[in-house]
Amino acid sequence: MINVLFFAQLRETLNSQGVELNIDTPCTVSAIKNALVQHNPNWQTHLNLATVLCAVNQTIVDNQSMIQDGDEVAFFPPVTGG
Amino acid sequence: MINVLFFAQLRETLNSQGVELNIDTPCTVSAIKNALVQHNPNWQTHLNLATVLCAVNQTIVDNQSMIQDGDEVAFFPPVTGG
Amino acid sequence: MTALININVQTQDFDVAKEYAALRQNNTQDGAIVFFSGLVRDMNQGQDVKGLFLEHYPAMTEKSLAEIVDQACTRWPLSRVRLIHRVGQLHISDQIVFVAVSSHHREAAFEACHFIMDYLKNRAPFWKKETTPQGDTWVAALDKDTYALQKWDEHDQ
Amino acid sequence: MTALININVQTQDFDVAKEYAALRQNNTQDGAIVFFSGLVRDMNQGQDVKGLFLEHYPAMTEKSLAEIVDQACTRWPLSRVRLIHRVGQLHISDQIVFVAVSSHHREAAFEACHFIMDYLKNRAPFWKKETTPQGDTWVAALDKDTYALQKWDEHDQ
Repeated sequence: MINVLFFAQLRETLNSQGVELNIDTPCTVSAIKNALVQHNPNWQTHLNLATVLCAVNQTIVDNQSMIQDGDEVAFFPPVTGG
Repeated sequence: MINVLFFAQLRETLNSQGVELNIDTPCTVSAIKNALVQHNPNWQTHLNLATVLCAVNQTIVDNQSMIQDGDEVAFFPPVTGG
Repeated sequence: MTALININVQTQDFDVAKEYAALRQNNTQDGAIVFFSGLVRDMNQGQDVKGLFLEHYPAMTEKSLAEIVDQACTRWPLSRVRLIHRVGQLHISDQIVFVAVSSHHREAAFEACHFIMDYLKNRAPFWKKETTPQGDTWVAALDKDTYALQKWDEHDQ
Repeated sequence: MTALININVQTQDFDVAKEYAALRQNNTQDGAIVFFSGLVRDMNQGQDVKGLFLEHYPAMTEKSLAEIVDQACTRWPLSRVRLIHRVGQLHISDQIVFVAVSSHHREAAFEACHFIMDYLKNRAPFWKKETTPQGDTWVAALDKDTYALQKWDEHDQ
């Protein structure tokens, strides 16, 4: 099982703090996005924005990175701290 | 008349805080150095060091700058503040 | 050289005088302290701002800040690094972030402090939502913050 | 933009907390404060240092510092600049120099503060004489301080 989290504007747009996902692992970040869109077709535009960042186990990764069972996968917009 | 000042290591090496100089003005910084060396031949090596800086009326200038009567001319080693 | 590193993510304000004193305490080998302090402006991206809320990703925040500071310590000989970032509700003129670096020499201190802020702006999981007369709006990330990282790639150190 | 500029050359110590508070006071438009603080190290150019004496050229010192700060204000949009340089007898860990800059954005504040220190090191008429176990010696100017100015020539701003 994969724990998926959303933050900031993406959390508000999707109206979701996150979901738990049962999928075949290992798989890529892109595969996770596809699985999320299959469950919620209206998330497609928002999740596939080129600016959306992904962190796996709290480290930023790219779309080709591999996800293992039990990983924490977070999606969020560009950061604006500082 | 020109008021000439020396600072820091140069002041100690020349054993002089400064001198007053009566010379024909306008003249260059180089001419001032030559006049000083004429009065004190042993100052030659120290005043002609490439690293020695010159300020005329409290602004750093080069050897070709012109000096007017009444100017304050200071010679000093590279600065080491901060 | 192993740097003394101290990082906090907190809702409460911080005291710059206390932090500066801590950097100087029992420190006779450093000649340079550089610090950056980030404050809430009353105007941002052309809009009046009344205050802002800082959201973050708690499990990731300190980890990402520690990675950025570690990178800085690899690039420059630093003695002490202090980083504080606030989260939650903030008001105009409030302190948001504090980065202080001490080093033997000024060049390392200036560059490392600047580097940490540039990477924090692009990598650390904080998001600002501003309160404006038009309602609450998420702050947009700026291209210039992304470009700011380029100077560290080109850097020949 | 006209910056508020405040420059002092003094024998007495300064209080960083007070200076930082002054930069923030009634200042709601600035998002960034960068400061540099220079301290007396116990070791310099390979020698043990017990203390140092800072000589200067009084008639020229403030004038040259004002020129450097004015140059920085021409290059970057700065709101406030504070510069304090001490002269006379100083001891290990004493504060020597303080440069603080506030600006709307961090890039201007970082660069201007760094610029002012680099120029001060090369242009302002201060000279350090250090007390060491081998006697009092004048500090040698370093080539790296001269090279430090090159980054501002290449700067395409």
